[in-house]
Amino acid sequence: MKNLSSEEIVQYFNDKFKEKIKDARIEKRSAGSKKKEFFNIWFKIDKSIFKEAINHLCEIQFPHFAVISGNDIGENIELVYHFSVYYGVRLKEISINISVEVPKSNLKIESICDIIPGALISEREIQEMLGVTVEGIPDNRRIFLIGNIPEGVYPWRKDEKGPQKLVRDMYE
Amino acid sequence: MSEKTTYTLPIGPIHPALKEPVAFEFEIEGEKIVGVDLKVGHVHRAIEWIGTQRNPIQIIYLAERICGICNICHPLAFSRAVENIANIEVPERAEYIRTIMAELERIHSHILWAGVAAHEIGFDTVLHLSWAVREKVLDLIEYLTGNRITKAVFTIGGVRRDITKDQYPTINKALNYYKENLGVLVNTFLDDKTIQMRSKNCGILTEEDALKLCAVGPTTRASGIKKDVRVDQAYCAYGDLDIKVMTPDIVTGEVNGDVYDRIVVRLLEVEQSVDLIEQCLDKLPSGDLVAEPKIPKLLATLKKTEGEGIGRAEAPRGEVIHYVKLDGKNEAPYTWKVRAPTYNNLLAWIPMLMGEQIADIPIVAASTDPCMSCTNRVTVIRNNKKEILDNEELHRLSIEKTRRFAR
Amino acid sequence: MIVLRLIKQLFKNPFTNKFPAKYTPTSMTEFLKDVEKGKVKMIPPIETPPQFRGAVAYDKEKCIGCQLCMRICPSRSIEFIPETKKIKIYLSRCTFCSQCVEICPVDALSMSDKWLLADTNKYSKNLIVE
Amino acid sequence: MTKESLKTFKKSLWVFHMNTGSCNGCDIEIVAALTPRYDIERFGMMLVGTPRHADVLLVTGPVMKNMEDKVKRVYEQVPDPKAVIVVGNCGATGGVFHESYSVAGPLDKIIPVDVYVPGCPPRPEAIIYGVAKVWLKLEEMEGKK
Repeated sequence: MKNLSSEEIVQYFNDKFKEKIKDARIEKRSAGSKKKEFFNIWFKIDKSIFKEAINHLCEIQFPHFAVISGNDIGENIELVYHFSVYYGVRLKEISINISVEVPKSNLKIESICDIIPGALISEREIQEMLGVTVEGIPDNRRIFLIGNIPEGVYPWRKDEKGPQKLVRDMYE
Repeated sequence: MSEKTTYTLPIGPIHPALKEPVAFEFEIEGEKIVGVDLKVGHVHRAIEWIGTQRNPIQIIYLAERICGICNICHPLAFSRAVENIANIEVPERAEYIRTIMAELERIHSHILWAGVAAHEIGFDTVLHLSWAVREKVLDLIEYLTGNRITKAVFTIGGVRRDITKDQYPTINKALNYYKENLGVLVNTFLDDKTIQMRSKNCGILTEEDALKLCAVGPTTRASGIKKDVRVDQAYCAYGDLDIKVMTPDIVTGEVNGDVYDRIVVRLLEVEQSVDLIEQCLDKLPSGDLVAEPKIPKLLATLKKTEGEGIGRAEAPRGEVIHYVKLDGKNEAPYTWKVRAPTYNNLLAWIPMLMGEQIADIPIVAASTDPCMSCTNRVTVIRNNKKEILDNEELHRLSIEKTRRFAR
Repeated sequence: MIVLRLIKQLFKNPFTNKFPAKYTPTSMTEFLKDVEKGKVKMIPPIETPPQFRGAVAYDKEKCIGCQLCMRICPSRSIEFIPETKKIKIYLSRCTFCSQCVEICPVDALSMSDKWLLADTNKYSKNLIVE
Repeated sequence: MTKESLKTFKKSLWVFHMNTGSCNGCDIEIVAALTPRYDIERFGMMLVGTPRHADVLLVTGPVMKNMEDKVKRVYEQVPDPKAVIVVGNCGATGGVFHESYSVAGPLDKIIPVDVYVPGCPPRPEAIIYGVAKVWLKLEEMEGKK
């Protein structure tokens, strides 16, 4: 497959998933004195097509997976998967951020470790930081918080499960 | 010896770096490693959570203290994320100064690493040699920024300190020093028989594994994957500069993905950094330093801004990515997520360490530059009796192996 | 090759900066007392460059009590005293970023080049600027 | 032996460095103090690999909750007479990490501390100066004996 431009990538996803892509936005920025440009693409997708979308992304090029970030937005938790494609070509890299919302009543998301094994640590992290259950994760132990904070407290949450009560005032 | 028994060997957990302190648990068969497990998080400092309690200017200094060694890249990535959200145009001069600072840091970090790596194989002479060479760049950093380690020169929308014409002689002197003295270091590392014996064909990471496990930085470049944010994306002044991805085949003509290749990549990058700084100094445009010099006004603007953005930068150890979400109501960001390079390189350790000997653990673990060696305490369980092997012992084993080769 | 380097080394000044004394003093207590009295001289540390970020210096007269510095201090090292409308800076909390110096509208704060601050009490007089 | 030299702390100071969660800034400055430019080893000081060999415990970083018991254990393992130095402000007071949920507190709430070296990170010579202050304390203890 030839190198796609950022509009073509958005088109490529829209063609395949149609209205399941809730929102797609291209962010164009430039830097330096020659004002060379770079692009970030932000997708908001429906949970039902999540795994398929990742597979679809792999068809463009095997992406570099960066990390998963999570937002607690009231009723739902939003997970943002950060990828980049076309690395290695001078100034052609495109960052792709795919966000998917998971309702707090059913906090489950599929694992992508079978496609991208490097996502394991990040998936373990969202499990303990947000309390999201990742289905099919090869290793579901906690990772960063062992011994530091008790189970059932999720530091990235904004609700009553947040870590606020664990804070000690150091300056008395 | 027909029946093979494996033993478990935990290493760690006191690992000083970032939030990635790590404990290994090895399964060993004699001297050979047949299983690796990782435990991280002993020194989780909750930096991301603290960040959501403070305003963006305060976070810059918090981001600086994510890692004491890569303390340019984290504030840089964070400010880029915020600038992307709030549509702040950074002045050209500030972009160039940012680039110079980032490259100075790369020089100091890679030379630091070279010393640590030499120490891990028991070659302490080279540790002292390389750290002596490193002092020059620290002096330069102190001269330009006022601090030896934490530079504190970044702010949202620009930089806080200028590089003036009368500072050029000092900078040029330091750069010339590196042009003259790096040769000694490079020769020591690339031609020395002992280092070659210890590092060639050791800790191999194949191209496929590097791709699948999403390794970053010199670790992945040594395996032949051309991934370098400075080349891929036009951030700071890198879009204007003459730069290429450093892979080990430039020197050796082949890519093995072993420890030796990682050494080659790092040394090449130091040379490249000196060159990049000179290019920047030549082209340094005139203009402002900050987009919005009044901090209270900047904070007020950011308070009203809503949106999410990412900022990326190439740290000495690999790609740094920060995700920030501002909600338009509070001064503090709604979410802040930091991805440091070692985070992605953790999993790459497993294929690297498989099949190696115990004595190779320090150098293989150090070869990804996890900010410090994580081999503080080792327990060997032999025949149900616990023998404690400490850092020294492991270090001694490593030195003995070097001596065996040297003979 | 190596012999040549060795001979060169003989005539070079050593790279080490011998702070605070060349050899271990017979008694450190005596040595530091003598230094205070001015009997012996400490070998000075490596010089700090101009614009070095040392301990914060505070000009109480100029301060107008606007509390801007408190707002951007990343480590809450600045305390406001409501009675006098002045501030108090704890150096043992400071991160030496000099952000407060930059934001101060009346230049009441500045960075000194004092940095040998080791002390036995973290809230001793030397470590509080007011 | 003269009476004068009896007052001196008779051993070379051996130091055990422990990191309880610092950002590495202080740690590299401690290593820098050992390397040629500052060369603290000319005073006979060296970093040792186990607390049982050490006279001085050097701690960097705020104390994380799951490092709390480890610090206590290491402190107990250091033989008397001993001294503790905190390098960097985050170990002394929490510094920039002061409102973190996983920090157990400043070090002096957990074990007794003798010398604070403020700085973020301090220059290597400030660390050497801090060690000199510890020397005073050890000499004082020796003198009382």
